[in-house]
Amino acid sequence: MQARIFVTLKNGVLDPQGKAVATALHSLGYEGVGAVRQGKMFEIDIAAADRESARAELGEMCERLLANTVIENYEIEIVD
Amino acid sequence: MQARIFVTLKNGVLDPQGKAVATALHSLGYEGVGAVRQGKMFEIDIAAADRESARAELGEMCERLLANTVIENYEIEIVD
Amino acid sequence: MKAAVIVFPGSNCDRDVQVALRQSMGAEPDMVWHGDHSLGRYDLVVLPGGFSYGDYLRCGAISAHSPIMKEVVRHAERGGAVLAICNGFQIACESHLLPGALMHNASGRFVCRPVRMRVETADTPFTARYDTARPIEIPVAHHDGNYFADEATLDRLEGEGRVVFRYDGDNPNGSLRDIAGIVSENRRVLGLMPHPERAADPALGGTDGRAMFESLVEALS
Amino acid sequence: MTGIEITPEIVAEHGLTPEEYERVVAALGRTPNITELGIFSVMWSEHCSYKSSKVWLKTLPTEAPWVICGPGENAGIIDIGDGDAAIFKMESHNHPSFIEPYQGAATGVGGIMRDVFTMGARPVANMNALRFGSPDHPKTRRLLAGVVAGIGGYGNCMGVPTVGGEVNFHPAYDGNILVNAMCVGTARADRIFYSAAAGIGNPVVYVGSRTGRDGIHGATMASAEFDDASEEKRPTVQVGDPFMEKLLLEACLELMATDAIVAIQDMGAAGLTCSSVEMADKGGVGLELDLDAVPQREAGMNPYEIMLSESQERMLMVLKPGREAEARAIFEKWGVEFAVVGHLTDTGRFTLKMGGETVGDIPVRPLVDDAPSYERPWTPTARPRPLDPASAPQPNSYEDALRRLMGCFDVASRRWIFEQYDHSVMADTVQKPGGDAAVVRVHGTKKALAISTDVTPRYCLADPVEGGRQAVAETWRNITAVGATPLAITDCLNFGNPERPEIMGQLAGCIEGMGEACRALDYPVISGNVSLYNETNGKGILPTPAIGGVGLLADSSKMVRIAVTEAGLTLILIGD
Ligand SMILES: Nc1ncnc2c1ncn2[C@@H]1O[C@H](COP(=O)(O)OP(=O)(O)O)[C@@H](O)[C@H]1O
Repeated sequence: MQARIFVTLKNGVLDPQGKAVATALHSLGYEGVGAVRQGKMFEIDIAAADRESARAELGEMCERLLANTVIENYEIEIVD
Repeated sequence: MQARIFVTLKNGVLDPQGKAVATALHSLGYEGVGAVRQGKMFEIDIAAADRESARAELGEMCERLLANTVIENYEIEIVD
Repeated sequence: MKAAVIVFPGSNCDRDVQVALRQSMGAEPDMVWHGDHSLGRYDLVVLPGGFSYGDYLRCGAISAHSPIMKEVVRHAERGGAVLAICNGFQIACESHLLPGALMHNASGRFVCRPVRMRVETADTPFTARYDTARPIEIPVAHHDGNYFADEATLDRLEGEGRVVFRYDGDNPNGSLRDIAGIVSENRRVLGLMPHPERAADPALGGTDGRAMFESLVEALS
Repeated sequence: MTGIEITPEIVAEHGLTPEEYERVVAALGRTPNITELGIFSVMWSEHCSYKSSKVWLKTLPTEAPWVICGPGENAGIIDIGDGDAAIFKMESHNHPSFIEPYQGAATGVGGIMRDVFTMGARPVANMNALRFGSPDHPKTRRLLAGVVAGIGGYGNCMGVPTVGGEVNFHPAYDGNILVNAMCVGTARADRIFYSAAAGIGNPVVYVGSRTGRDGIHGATMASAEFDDASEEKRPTVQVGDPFMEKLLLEACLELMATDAIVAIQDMGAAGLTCSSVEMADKGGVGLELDLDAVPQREAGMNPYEIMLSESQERMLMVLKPGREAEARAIFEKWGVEFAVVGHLTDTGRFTLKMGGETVGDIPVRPLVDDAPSYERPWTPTARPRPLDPASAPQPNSYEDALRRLMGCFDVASRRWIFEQYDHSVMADTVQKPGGDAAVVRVHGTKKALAISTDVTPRYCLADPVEGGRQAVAETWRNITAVGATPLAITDCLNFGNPERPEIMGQLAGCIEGMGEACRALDYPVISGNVSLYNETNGKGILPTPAIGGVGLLADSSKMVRIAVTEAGLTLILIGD
């Protein structure tokens, strides 16, 4: 099974990287760009009985390692 | 309009972060995990007439800034 | 004082802090491998600077799960002292020994230079020998030293006098409230981004870091 | 694989002239297969064989009573007293840095550090000499930012201080930037490791990152047979993993504290090929590799790919028989891959096996010795007319003139650059960036090393001989200015296309000037690197023989700085 995990900064946490990207895009002429947030994406191959147990295990992985829940949120997507 | 851009390393390019994450997950007991690839995700607010012009403009942004096309691929998703 | 310096794969400043400790202790600290499952009895455990695990995933994120960290946490729960420098501070936050998180520098770049700081409190085993009226200068060298915690946590830290070092008009990384170093509730775990071990030898340009090691030897021997 | 026919087009694509190809056939005694052709083409490339510069490099002075090892090994070694040695070298990574500035510069730093620690020295200081195009050239900002971030990213992660260097901006580098990385390490003089393989039957061991398809150039037909010709499969840019190199460094140093190692070599350009052939040649032995045993990152790699891969962070060692388990334990502790991939033989041949078959078999001596060496035609640069200072117009305002000078790109503060480098890690940097030379203590002693990199390319353009002399002399002066005794140099010779006689003349002239200065100052060359073909559309770079000088302070407390610390002091000018 293939899963995608998206890890993003919580609202209220300043995102200097995202801000720098937005500024750079503006200076390249992309005036229509508003806010930019930069996060991470993990593509994980996982062996699991079914989607539910995969999701549960991936959730644990996020809580324990993949996301720093002090400052980050996570979202799990099973690709197939 | 809200868009998500996923930037990942091309196949064949070394991904030391993905490797380190996979090893760490194994040592935490998640034996079912195979390969892990780590990439970036940008969440962008963009003002555009329609999805097509948004996509075209975002593609340009990827080619010029968001992805290093020597070693990275990109994928555009309009969330709106 | 019995001291241990934990060495993680990718730690770089372990030898530097070993030298500074040796100088102040007049004895050798123990160098302890991260993979060990047991930790002897120590008065002080040091989490040194460096790039443990290459800063992969997040700084200190993978190190926080090293076998030795369970023991370091127990040591801290027993009231043991922990000095967490730079990458060590990152590991301490990821291990929840300290609140908050260290994020990318606001400039987006690595920064290596001396910074001016105020010592906000001498009421810790790390700062008893400092004169809080006199600002000090200690080098920083980091890419991810931008301290973040939510408003409630920041207020609590301030209210409880747990901000130990504050950048003095010279914030190199965008840390909230100019926070350079904080201490735990029991005041025995200190995390700071600057490197006191690089300011403990006159030949290296400054000795404002030496008082920290002397404070510790005095408090913990 | 065996089905690929060697055609003149394939030979040309491998960068070999028809005459060079005839030499290959003569050396082999038959037509090479594609893997063997690949091996010859990298061993006989300019980068590995120095075919255009060898004849001139031979003229440089390389000896002194304090030189333990001159050119010929991975890095040069000097005696710094009390049984201590300093080991150093400078190397270029110009073309990759133009394509991918961060990774190009990063892997350049990684490569030079491996060249130093493969000899048993812990790296203690890095420097870099950078040349970029005009400041308002559209690419310059991005290249500068990427290169500086890459050098910092790799060096800082390794925990080695980057203590100095130089940066110039000039339109001649618009299409060809220069990234020269220097590394200095220290070791005990009686614990130095060399690369000559010895001991028939001894195991050949591979340690480090897995081998992928990184950096494999040309020869499109070699892979067309094996994959669905997706361009994705062959990234031409190497990506570095400084964390892996840090682990590799610590594991190697730990093993080097035992006596299990017979010989060791890092895998740099053309990785497995260059390292194993050089080790075998130096030792006068044969070497057999079992390619199935080589740790691989990609599936289905063929012998050509395995032998030519430029994956980073890998070393090759010959161990004493029976010591494999002890060595493996050390590498496993550090989380570094360890694999016995072959053994030494007495056949004098370089033999490759895969799937039980011989997929390559080349005699070692001819592969190394029969590499071409060219005496390319060269024309000296015409000596410019001497400039009469009286003919230069006086400035209206000296103050304005001073301000303009101080603000020009080649003079302005480099703080933006060196504050991105950790210059105080290892707690021995006694003179940081900003002075004439960087000074780094020899850990645990009163001694210190002074290090400087210098060259003035526009002098070399005007008069290569003078420019070569001046570059060497400038490093000498910078080192003496901090109170140290200059001992030896390394160099990185960056030039344009050597097939153009005027460029060859620049190279010959600069080397002549360097040699004169080195001899006059008793300041030999102990290592170096040459980078040619730095040209785009016939426009070449300024001749840039970058010199890296190293000197010794017997007592680091006697070091001198440039800061004027009080008013009322007397200023004295020495010299004409
Ligand atoms: N410009 C030079 N000046 C002096 N020695 C040089 C120069 N270029 C190369 N060398 C020496 O020639 C040998 C071969 O160089 P090279 O192939 O770059 O070594 P490596 O394979 O270790 O990178 C080395 O020992 C190197 O020090």
